[in-house]
Amino acid sequence: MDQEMPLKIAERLLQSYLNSFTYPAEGRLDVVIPAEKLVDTVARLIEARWGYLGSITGLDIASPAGAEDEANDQTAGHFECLYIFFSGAAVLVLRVPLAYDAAVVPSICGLIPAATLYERELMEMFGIEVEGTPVKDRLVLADDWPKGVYPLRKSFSGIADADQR
Amino acid sequence: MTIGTFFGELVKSLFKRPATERYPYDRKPTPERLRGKLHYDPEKCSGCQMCIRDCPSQAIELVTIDKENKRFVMIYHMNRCTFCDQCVQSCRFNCLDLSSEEWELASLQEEPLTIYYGRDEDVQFLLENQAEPGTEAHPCEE
Amino acid sequence: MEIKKVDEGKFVVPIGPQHPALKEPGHFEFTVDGEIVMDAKVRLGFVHRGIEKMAEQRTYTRDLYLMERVCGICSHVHGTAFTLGVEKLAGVTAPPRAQAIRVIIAELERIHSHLLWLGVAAHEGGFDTLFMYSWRDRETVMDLLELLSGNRVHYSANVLGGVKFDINPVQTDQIRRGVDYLEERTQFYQKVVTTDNTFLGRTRGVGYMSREQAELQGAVGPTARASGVTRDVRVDAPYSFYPQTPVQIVLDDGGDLTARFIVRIKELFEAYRLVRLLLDNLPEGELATRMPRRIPAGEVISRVEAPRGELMYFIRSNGTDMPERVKIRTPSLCNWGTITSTAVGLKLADMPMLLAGIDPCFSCNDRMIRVRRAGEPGVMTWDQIKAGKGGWSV
Amino acid sequence: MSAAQAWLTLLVFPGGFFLLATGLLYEFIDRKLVARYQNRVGPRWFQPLADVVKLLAKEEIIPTGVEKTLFIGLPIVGLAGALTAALYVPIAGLPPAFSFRGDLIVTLYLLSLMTLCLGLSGANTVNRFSIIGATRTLTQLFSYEAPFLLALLGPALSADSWQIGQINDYAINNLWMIVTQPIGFLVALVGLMGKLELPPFDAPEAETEIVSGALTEYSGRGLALFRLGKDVELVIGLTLISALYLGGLANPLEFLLKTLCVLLVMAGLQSLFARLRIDQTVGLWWRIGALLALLQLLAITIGKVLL
Repeated sequence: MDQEMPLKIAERLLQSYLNSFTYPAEGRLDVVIPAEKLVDTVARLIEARWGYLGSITGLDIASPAGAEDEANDQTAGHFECLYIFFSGAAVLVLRVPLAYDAAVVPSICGLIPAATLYERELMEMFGIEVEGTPVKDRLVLADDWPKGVYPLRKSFSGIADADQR
Repeated sequence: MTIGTFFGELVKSLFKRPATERYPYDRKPTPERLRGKLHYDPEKCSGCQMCIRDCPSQAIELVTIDKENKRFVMIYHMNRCTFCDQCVQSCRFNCLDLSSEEWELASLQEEPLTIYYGRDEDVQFLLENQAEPGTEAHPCEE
Repeated sequence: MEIKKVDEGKFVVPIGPQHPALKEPGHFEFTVDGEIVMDAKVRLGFVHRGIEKMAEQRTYTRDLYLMERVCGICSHVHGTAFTLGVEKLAGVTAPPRAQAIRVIIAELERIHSHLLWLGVAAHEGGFDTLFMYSWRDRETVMDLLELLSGNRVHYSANVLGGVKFDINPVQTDQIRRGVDYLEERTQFYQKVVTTDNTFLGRTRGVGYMSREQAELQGAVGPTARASGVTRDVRVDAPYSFYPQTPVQIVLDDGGDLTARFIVRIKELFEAYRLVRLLLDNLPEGELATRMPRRIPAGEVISRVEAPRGELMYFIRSNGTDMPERVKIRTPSLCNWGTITSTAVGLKLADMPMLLAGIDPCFSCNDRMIRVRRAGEPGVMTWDQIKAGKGGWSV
Repeated sequence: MSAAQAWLTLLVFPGGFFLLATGLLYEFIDRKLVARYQNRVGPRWFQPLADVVKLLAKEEIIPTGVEKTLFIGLPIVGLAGALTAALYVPIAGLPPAFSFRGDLIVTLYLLSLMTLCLGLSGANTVNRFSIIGATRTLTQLFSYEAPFLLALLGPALSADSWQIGQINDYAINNLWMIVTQPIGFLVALVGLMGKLELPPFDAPEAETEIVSGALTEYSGRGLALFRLGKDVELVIGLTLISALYLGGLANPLEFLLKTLCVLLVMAGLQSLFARLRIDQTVGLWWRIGALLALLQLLAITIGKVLL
């Protein structure tokens, strides 16, 4: 029931080296972190026994039409990996923005073994490379699904993409 | 710690009528709210197309023959319908209704599953127009 | 499936995708030494339907029915999770009567799901009599749901902003009677699963998972609660009408299959209590409020407690009438990991029951892609399927 | 016995057709009873026959990697064994067609032949479900066989004969042996269930684990023959138990009544329990079944010495 306490604790835990905290909704804390700090951050949460991993999901935030310039600002199209943690009613989201051409995140399976299914899904559906994840086999897509076609990307328009390659 | 907890039940069942419904031989009465076949009342329809927009399975089409005189024909593809009741909810003029009586709708052919609702002359008009090739392609044929 | 060669003295027993133990397709490979399982592998995706991608191309109203079809057993919770999320994004709250009806349907669905599970789990253990009886009694709750909604499986009780139907006094009486009968039956089943020696012989100590393991594996729902993990969204983060009708969490420390049976059966009693309580205290009022078609941009995480555990929806809206991204995290996904870790060392005969123990729902898990090539119809014809062009190549 | 009479015995009564028909009838009764115990409707009377006819009409697929002769031959041998056993038991309450000293032992071996064939046919294929099923079938064979044999020895000892006909006569003229040797009856009944792989002893063909056990690769004719063999075994087993323990079989009516009573109890036992794991089955038989049967034998011997 108490949502504020866990979030305050989380904020204190991560405050020492992160600073972009936002509270987008009641009982929810969003933190933007760079990919290289991910493992460290998750390790801190685990150490403090803060909640459990709810889900890992990808987002393909396509750049708005017309804003195709490769400026490195918020409008450029990019991926975001969301690491969603729950502790009671409190929700903590670690947002890892990734550029299209450097879509690599480190695996957190070493800390949370259950993350493997999400990471495999991330690799299959978004083509985000998860470094160091123990199993890289197909999880949900068909065995004859072409390589290099990632259905949940916004640029995905059909399997015809693969045939042309 | 017991063995054979079910003993009493088993003996009872031996003298009880089986719970199985003998379906084609006797039919249980259907509840009032059962969602069966969709019915359409052309008299009330304003042609707003809200039901078409909200239908999750694209099971209904509305052909406007004459908007001024409110002449519409609804083509109902029963084989696609999921009986979710959304069209009935979306309709502000209460011209749609899911029947609780007609629910044995299975068919081996596709034709009986496409139903034309509307005034007789409008349906006639539409069907005659459709008979000409190329007017409307059947969605399941290329 | 091609038959894999027996290599290095390993004997691999494939279970699935088509196997009598599985009511839905999934593939497991158990490496056995005699009857003892040495290793377990899982492969999913056989019923992946691409719902997440499809959702991005439909309006919110149409998505609601798509989400209900993620799972055939717990269709209502999927609808509820999605509806609650979208309502939160739009800043709309459904009227209290609608919320209460949602919870009633959700609890009836839990009853239906748990009874179904009881039957399936008994069948996996070769106890067909229990299977037949529990499914016979499950008809009662199916009939109640049909009475309320008009459908036996996909009740589609929700609309965005409320519910579709009301509960009148006649139906209230019928529900009460049905619940009374079920409670009496459930007491009998509780006796069977806790005292029958042949049945306990198959469940006690099987698939033991300690509290630490359950937490580490991220187990949710009854699977976690059977290991003593206090994790129930209805309690932790009450939604809909649960704040007004607090749920008592059901816990067991056993950690084995017996505990999973006990937890689910006790949850049935809790569900009966809740249904009665809600019927007594049904608030008066409207059934639905108006909902905008365009949902303001934003993100929401919506969590509900499905019969199998915590269900999470992540919805991102971009201000149009279609969502930008919908992520569905089903409870089965969280519980998969527990199978591969607890299977090792058990007997092959325990595998079906162990699988059933987490109440897996494959179609919940697998949500596949339907692919269209530009200019081709999205509907497959029979000839195409017969020609082996089904699925992704169309 | 003339040649015509011998043919009649083998092909019509009690050998061939009669036994097959009774077997199918008893299978139906068994299924119907289990269904009624489970509060279901159950099949209609011709369902087992329809199943067999359908299976006979289907193509028999011989999988790669099997010894063909064995694959085709084993169902025939199994069924033949079961049918032959019928010649030594008082089927339909009539005296056995053939009889000699020690035919009880021969009958028991003929009945085991069927299980052996089942196990071999499973081991013959490369299918891993079959192989596991075969292992389990044979494991189960070794566990129930000894107690079952011991349980049937009790009446034989009491009657001072190894001839089924004579034991039957003894049973008719004396107190029912279910009263004097209740443990033996129970062990024999449960032993028969183990032999027929009925629940809860159906681990060898547990469908939720190993599909159909040893018979997974069988289809068409072979499967039909195995099923018929089991039906025949069911009838013979019921006859044996009724003759030995339920006061003998003097006429057809008695046969019908007594076997059906045993079947009623057996169907009840089938629906009462969850399936035992194979290790539990073995443990049950050797730790409890065999011990009880031995105690029974000991009691009979002591009783005989004292009286």
